[in-house]
Amino acid sequence: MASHAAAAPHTAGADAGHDDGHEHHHYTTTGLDNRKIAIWAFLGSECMLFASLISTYLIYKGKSLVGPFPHTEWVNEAGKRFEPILDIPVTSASTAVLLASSFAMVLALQAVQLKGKPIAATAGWWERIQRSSQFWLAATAFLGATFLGFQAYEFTSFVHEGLTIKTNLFGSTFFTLTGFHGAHVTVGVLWLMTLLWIDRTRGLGPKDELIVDICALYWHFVDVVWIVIFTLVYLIS
Amino acid sequence: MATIAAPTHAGHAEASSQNTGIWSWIATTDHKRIGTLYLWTALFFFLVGGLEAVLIRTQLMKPNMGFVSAETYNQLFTMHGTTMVFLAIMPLSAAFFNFLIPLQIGARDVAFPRLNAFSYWVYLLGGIFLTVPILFDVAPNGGWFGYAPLTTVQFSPGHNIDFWVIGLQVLGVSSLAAAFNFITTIINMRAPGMTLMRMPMFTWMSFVVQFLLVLAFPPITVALVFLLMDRFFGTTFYAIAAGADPLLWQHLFWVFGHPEVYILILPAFGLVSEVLPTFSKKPLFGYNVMVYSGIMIGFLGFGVWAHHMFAVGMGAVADSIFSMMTMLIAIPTGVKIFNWIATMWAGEVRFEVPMKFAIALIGMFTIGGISGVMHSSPPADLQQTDTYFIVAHFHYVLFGGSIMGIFAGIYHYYPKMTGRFMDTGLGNLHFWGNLIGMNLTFFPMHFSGLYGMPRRIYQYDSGQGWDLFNLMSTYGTYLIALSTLVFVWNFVRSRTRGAVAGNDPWGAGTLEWSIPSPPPEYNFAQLPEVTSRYPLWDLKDPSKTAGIAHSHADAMTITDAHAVPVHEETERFTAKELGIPMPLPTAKPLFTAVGLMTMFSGLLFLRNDLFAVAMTITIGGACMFIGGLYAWLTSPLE
Amino acid sequence: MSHDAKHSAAHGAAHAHETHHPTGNQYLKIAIILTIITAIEVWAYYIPALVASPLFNPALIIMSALKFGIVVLFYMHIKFDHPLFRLLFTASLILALCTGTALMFLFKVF
Amino acid sequence: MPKLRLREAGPALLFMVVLLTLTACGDTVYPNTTFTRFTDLNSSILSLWDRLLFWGTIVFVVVEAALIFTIIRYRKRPGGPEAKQIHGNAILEITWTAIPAIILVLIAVPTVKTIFQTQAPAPAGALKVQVIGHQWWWEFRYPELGIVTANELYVPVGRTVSFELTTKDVLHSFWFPAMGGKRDLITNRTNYMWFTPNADLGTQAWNGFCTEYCGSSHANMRIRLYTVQPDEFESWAKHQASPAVFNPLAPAAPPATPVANASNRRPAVPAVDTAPAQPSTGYVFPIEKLPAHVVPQTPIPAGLDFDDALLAGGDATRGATQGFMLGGCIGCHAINGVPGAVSNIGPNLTHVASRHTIASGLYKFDGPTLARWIKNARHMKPGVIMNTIGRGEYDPGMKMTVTAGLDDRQIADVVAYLMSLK
Ligand code: HEA
Ligand code: HEA
Ligand code: HEC
Ligand code: CUA
Ligand SMILES: [Cu+2]
Repeated sequence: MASHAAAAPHTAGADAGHDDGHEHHHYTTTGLDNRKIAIWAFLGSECMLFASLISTYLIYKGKSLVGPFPHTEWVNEAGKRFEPILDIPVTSASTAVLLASSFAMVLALQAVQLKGKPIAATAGWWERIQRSSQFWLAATAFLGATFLGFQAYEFTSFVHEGLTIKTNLFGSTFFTLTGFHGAHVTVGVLWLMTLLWIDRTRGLGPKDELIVDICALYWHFVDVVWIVIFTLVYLIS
Repeated sequence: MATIAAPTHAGHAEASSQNTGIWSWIATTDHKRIGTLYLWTALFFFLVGGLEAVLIRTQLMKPNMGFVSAETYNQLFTMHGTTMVFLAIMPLSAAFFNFLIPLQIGARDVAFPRLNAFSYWVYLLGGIFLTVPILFDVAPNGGWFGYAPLTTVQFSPGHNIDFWVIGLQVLGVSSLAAAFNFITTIINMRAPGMTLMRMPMFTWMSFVVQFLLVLAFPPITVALVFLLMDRFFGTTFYAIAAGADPLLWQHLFWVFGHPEVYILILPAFGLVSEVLPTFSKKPLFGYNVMVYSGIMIGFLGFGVWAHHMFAVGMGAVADSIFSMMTMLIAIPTGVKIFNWIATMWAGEVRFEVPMKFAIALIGMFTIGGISGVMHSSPPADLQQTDTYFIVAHFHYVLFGGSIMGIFAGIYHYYPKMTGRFMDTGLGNLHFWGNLIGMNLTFFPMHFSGLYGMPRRIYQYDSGQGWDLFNLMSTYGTYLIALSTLVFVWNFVRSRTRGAVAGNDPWGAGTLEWSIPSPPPEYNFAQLPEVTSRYPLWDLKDPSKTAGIAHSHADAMTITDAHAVPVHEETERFTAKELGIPMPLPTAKPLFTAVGLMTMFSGLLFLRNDLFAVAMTITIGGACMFIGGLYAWLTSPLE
Repeated sequence: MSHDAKHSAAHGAAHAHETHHPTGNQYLKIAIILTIITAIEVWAYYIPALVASPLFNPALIIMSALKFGIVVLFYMHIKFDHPLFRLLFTASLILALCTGTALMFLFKVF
Repeated sequence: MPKLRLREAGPALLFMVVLLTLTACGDTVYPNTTFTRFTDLNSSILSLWDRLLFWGTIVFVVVEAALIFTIIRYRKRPGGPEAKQIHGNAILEITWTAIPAIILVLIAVPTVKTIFQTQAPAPAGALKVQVIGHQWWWEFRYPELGIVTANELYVPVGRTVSFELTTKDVLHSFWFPAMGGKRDLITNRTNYMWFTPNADLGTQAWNGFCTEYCGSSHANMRIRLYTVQPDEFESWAKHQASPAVFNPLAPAAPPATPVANASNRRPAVPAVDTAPAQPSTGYVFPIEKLPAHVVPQTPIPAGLDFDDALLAGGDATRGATQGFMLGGCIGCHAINGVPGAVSNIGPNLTHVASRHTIASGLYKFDGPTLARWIKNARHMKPGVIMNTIGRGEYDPGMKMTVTAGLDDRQIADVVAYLMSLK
C-alpha cells in the first residue's frame, strides 16, 4: 500500500469511474478497469438468461400438439406432409461462419494490441495481415452479418414450410430462443461496425485495447451460446 | 443538497451552478442526489402501496363488506404486492445503495455515474407506468406473481396485465443496470486499505444482493418475455390450447421470486448491522461469520424456489429436496439473529429511534422466520399455503424485517443525508405505532389462516370464525397508517427544522461518518486510507477496535494518532477548489430512459389493432433510446 | 473473492497479468480444432448407428462443452486474465447450469 | 424500562393464546379450523404441525427472551459499566449454528416421512372422484357411479376418497380445511389427492374453498362437503345417477310434444317425464341439520328486483318447455334425460334441487334467489360466464341491456322447473 500511496498521492479525483473512453488513469482497487468487471458480471447474468431460454426449449420439446416438428415428420389433417423442419447442413454452415467470426475477432484484438509495434521486414502476408485491425474487425462484422443472413433464410423458409412463432410450442420456443440469440448477434455487429468506424476515423491503438476487448468478450460469448444451441437444439433429437 | 445544508457549513458555499434548481436534479449524476431521488420516490410509492393496503383492509374489516368491487379488490392486492416489492422496498434499498456504498468504501462516486442516473429514471418511469392505471380501474389484476394461464389474453383480455408485464420488464432493466454498477463499484472502487473483509456490513450485504439481482432477474425476464410475446404476438408459451404447461411460468417466476425475497431483506440486515454496533458502542459480533452467513443465505436462496409450489404436485422426491434446502436457510439466518443479540450483549445499549427499529427487526423477523420454517414442511404447508397464514409470514418478514430495517436506516442516516436530525419524539410515536400496529395487523392473520381463511378473497361469509381476526387486522392497519403519517410529517419537516447534526452524530465507526453532513459533492477531499473495519473508531477511540485485525504494520500502534490515516474532514470546499474532476451533469440518461419506456409502451396499441400507431411509437422510442445511448457514450464523463 | 483481496494489496501496474496471450498462429490452431470438432458433431449426426447409440447425446454434449471451454479459455482469454473474471463467470455459469438442470429434472426432460 | 418489556411481551402473550386456542379447538367458534384429526391425511399433518409448533415456540421464546434480557440488562445507564469490546466467540457461534441444525433435523425427518406417506398412491378400493375446476364453480364426477354434479360433494365416511384433479381453464386449488391439505388444479395436468374421513365422523357438512387465485370471483368459488354414512351415500348416489325426475307440481300441464327417442335431432324439447316418478328422491343432506356456517349469507346485491309473488304461480312445465329454451339455458347446462341439454359450460342441473346452495356456495338454493340469479347472474357474482337473462336487465359483462331475455313471469316458470329437479 505504501507504494500505492506514492504513486497516487492522497489527491482527490482519482477514483471517479468512467463509462466512456476517457483517458484518466483513475485509482481502482484491483487495478482493473471498471468496464471490464462490468462486462464479465453482465456475461454471468447472460448465462442465466440463456439457461432459462434453453431449458424452456428443452422442456417444451416434444410437447407440441401439432406440427411441424424439429426432427420428425408430420402430416396435418389436410394430408399435407411436413419434413422434419431443421436444416442441418445450412445450420452447420452458419455455425462454421460464427466460429470463424470468433477467430477474426481475436485477431482484431491482437492487431489493436500490436499496433505500432515494429514488424520484421521479412514478414509474410500472414504476419502483415495480422496487423490490420480494420481487416479483422470488418471480417468479424461481415461473418456475423452472414450468420444473420443464414438465420433470416432459415426463418423465412420455416415460415414457408408452415412453422411460425404462433404455430405450436416448438415454433414459439424455437423462434424466441434463436431470435434472442440473433438479436445478440445484431447488437454485436452494430458494435463491431462502430469500432470499425472509430478505427477508420481516428485509428485504434494499444490504448484502446480495452474497448475492443470488451466487444470481443461479448462477441465470443454470443458465439459460445450458439455452440450450445447448435448441439442441444439442432443435433440432439 | 445545498438547499438543505445546515448553516454551520456556510464556510464555503457550494457555488457551482449545478447545485440548485430542478435542472440540477434532472441532470444529476451524483450518487447522493440519485440516492435522494430514489428515497423520495420510493417513499411515495410506499405510501401508495400502503394506501392500497388500507383499502384492502377496509374491505376485509367485516364479512361481505361491499366497500370495493371484486374487480377493484383484485387490482388492489395485485398492485399492493407489486408496488411494495418492486416500487417501494427494492428502491428504498437502492436509495441506500446509492447514498451509502460509495461513502462506506471511500469512493468518489459509483463506477458508472450516468448508468446510475439511467437506472433511477427507468425506475421512475416504470413505476409511473405501473401505477397510473389504477386510477382508471384498469390496473394489473393477476396477483403479484401473475400465474399463467390467468394472465394470458384468453383469460385477461383487458390491458391490465399488459401494464404489469411491460412495467416489470422495464423495472428489471433498471435493477440489472444498477446491479452491474454496484458490483463494479464494490469490487473496484474501494479506498486503499478497504479490503473485502473490512467492508462495512451494509456494503457486504448489498454486494450479495447485487449478485442475487444479476442472477435472479434473467429468469423472470425470460418468463416475462414469453408472456409479452404471448399477449402481443400470439405465441403459445402459456396458451392452454397449444398444450402449454402452466408450471413453466411458476418455476421461472419463483427461480427469481425466492432470491427476490432475500433481495428485499439483506439490505435491511445490512442496515441494522450498522445501527446495532453504533448504539451498543461495540463492534459487530462475529463479523466474519456475518459475512459468510450473508453469502450463504444468498447462495442457498437459489435452491429453494419450489417451496412456493408444494401444492402443485411435484412429487415426493422434489418436495423433500426443496423442503430440506429451505430449512437449511434457517441456520445462517439464525446465526445473524444470535450475533446481533451478542453484539448488544455487554454493550451500552442506547435506545435512539434507529436502534429501536433495529431491535424490533430482530424480534419481529424471527417470528416471520419461524412461520417460514413452518411452511417449509410440505405436508404442513398444504394446510397453510394460499391462506392468511402465509400472508402473516411474509408480512412479518417484510414489514417486521425489511421495513423495520429500512426505517432504522432512514433515522440513522437522515443526519448524514440532510445535516439534520429527525425529531425523536415523533420518531418514537412512529416506532410504537408501527410496532403495535403491525402486530395487531399481522399476528391475527396467523389465526385467520390456520382457521381456514384463504388469501386473495374480497369477501367472506360471517360465522366462519374469522370476523374478530379481520377486525383486529384492520384496526392495526389504521394504526400503522396513522403512525406512518407521523413519519411523513417528521421526515419532511426535519429537513429544515431538525436539530443540526455534525459529521458523526451517533458516534459510529465507518468512513461515511468522517465527512461533513451532508457530504460534499466529491465525498472525500482526501482519499482515505483504511486501517480496520471501524476506521473512525481507530481514530477516535482506538481501544474499541484494538481487538480486531489491523493488517498494516504501521497502523498496529493505533494509539499513535499520527499513524491513523483516516482524516476527519470538517471543512467543505467545492470540487473545483480542490481540483477534483466530477462527473458532468447530463440529462442524456433521462432521455435514454424515456426512449426505453416509450419503446415498450408502443406495444400496448398492438392489442387494439393499431399496428401503425404501435410501430410508430415503438420505433420512435427505439430511435430515442439508441440515439440517447449513443450521445451518452460518446460524450465525456468528466 | 479472496484473490481480489490479495490483489488489492498486491497490485501495481494495471495490466501486469495480461502477458502470455497466444499468438496469431496459435489462434489459428484453436480455430481449426473448433472447426474439426464441429465437423465431427455434424458427421456423427448423419450416421444412424451413432445416433441410435446411447452415447450419442452425451458425446455431443461433451464435444460442445469442449468447444465452449476452448473459446472461453483462449478466445476470451479467461485463462490468462485476472482470476476475478474467472470467478465471476464460472460461478454464474455453474449456477445457470444447476438451475437449468434442476428445471429439466422437474419437468422430467430426463 | 417497563415499556420495553411490554413491547416484547405483546407478541409473546399472543403466542400463548395460540397454544391455548389450539388445545381448546372449538369447531363451533372456528368451523373451518385446520386443527382436526377427522381424516388420516389431516392426522398426519397435524402430528407434523404439533412438532413444528413445539420447536417454533421454543425458538421464539429463546430468541425473544434473550433479546429482551440483553436490551434491558445492557441498556446504557448513567454510571453504568462501559461496553466490553468483544469481537466474536468461535465456540458460541458454533453452538448457535449447531443447535438450530439439530432442531431442523428433528423437523426434517418426520417431514420427509409424512411426504412419502401422504403422497403414496391411494389404497385400493377407494372411491374415485373427478374434480374439474371451472371459473368459478366445481364439477364433480363419480366415474364408477355415473354421477355428474356440482359444488356439493358427498362422500361416505370410513372409505378413502381418491380425487383426480383437473381444470377446464385457469388454475384452482381444492381445499377442505378440516379434511387436510390442498392440491392445485393445473391446466393440462392431472393431480391426485386422497383422504379417508374417519368412520366415526358422523353425518356432517363442511366448508371448502378454492385457494388458488383464479380471477374475478375467486373468493366466490366455495365448496360444500357432506360426509355421510355409507347407506346414506348409497341412496344419494343411486338417485343422482338417475336421469332428471321431472314431476310437475301443477296437476294438469298440457302434454308436451311427445319425444319419440332421444336421438331425435329436432330442436331439443325436454322430455317431460309425466309418468309417476319414483316415490323416493334419494338421500339428501337434511337442510335442517346444516350448521350456520355452511349456509351462505351473501346478501343479494342491491338493485336486483324481482316480484317474488310471481314465484307461486310459476309453471314448471312451461318453464321446462319454453323458458329453459328461450333463456338459452340449454346451451350451457346439462340435464340428464333432456335431449340437447348436454353442455357442461355451466353446472349440471339434473338434480339441482337436491343441492342447498347455488353459484358455488355463494347463495342459498331457494326460489327468490334462483329467480334473481337467472335474471342477472353477473350482477350477483362478478365475472360469471352465465349471461344476464332478465329482459331489460343491464349485463355488466357485455356492458349492454338485455332486450331479448326472459321476463319475470317466464323466469318464475323456469324457477319452478328447477325447483322440481330434485
Ligand atoms: C423478506 C422476505 C422473506 C424472507 C426473508 C423469507 C424467509 C423465509 N421464508 Fe418466506 N416468503 C416471503 C418472503 C420472505 N420469506 C414471501 C413474500 C412469501 C409469499 C409469496 C407469495 O405467495 O405471495 C413467502 C412464502 C414462503 C413460503 C411459501 C409458502 C406458501 O406459499 O405455501 C415458504 C415455504 O417454505 C417460505 C419459507 C421461508 C423460510 C424458511 C424463510 C427463512 O429464510 C427464514 C429463516 C429465519 C428464521 C428461521 C428465524 C431466525 C432463525 C433462528 C432464530 C434460528 C433457529 C430457528 C430454527 C431452528 C427454526 N416463505
Ligand atoms: C413489501 C412489502 C409489503 C408491505 C410493507 C406490506 C404492507 C401491508 N400489507 Fe401487504 N402484501 C405484500 C407485501 C407487503 N405488504 C405482498 C407481496 C402481498 C401479496 C399480494 C398478492 O397476493 O398478490 C401482500 C398482500 C397483503 C394482503 C392480502 C391480500 C389478499 O390476499 O387478499 C393484506 C391484507 O390484509 C395486506 C395488508 C398489508 C397491510 C395492512 C400493510 C401495512 O403495513 C401497510 C401500512 C400502511 C401504510 C404504510 C400507509 C400509510 C399512509 C397513508 C394511509 C397515507 C397515504 C397518503 C398519501 C399517498 C399521500 N397485504
Ligand atoms: C353462457 C352460459 C350459461 C347460460 C346461457 C346459462 N347458464 Fe346457468 N350457469 C352457467 C355457469 C358458468 C354457471 C356457474 C356460475 C358460477 O357459479 O360461477 C351457472 C350456474 C347456474 C346455476 C347454479 C347452479 C349451481 O349448482 O350452482 C343455475 C341454477 C343456473 N345456472 C341456471 C340457469 C338457467 C335457468 C339458465 C337459463 C335461463 C341458465 N343457467 C343459462 C352458465 C350458463
Ligand atoms: Cu378457483 Cu380460485
Ligand atoms: Cu420463498
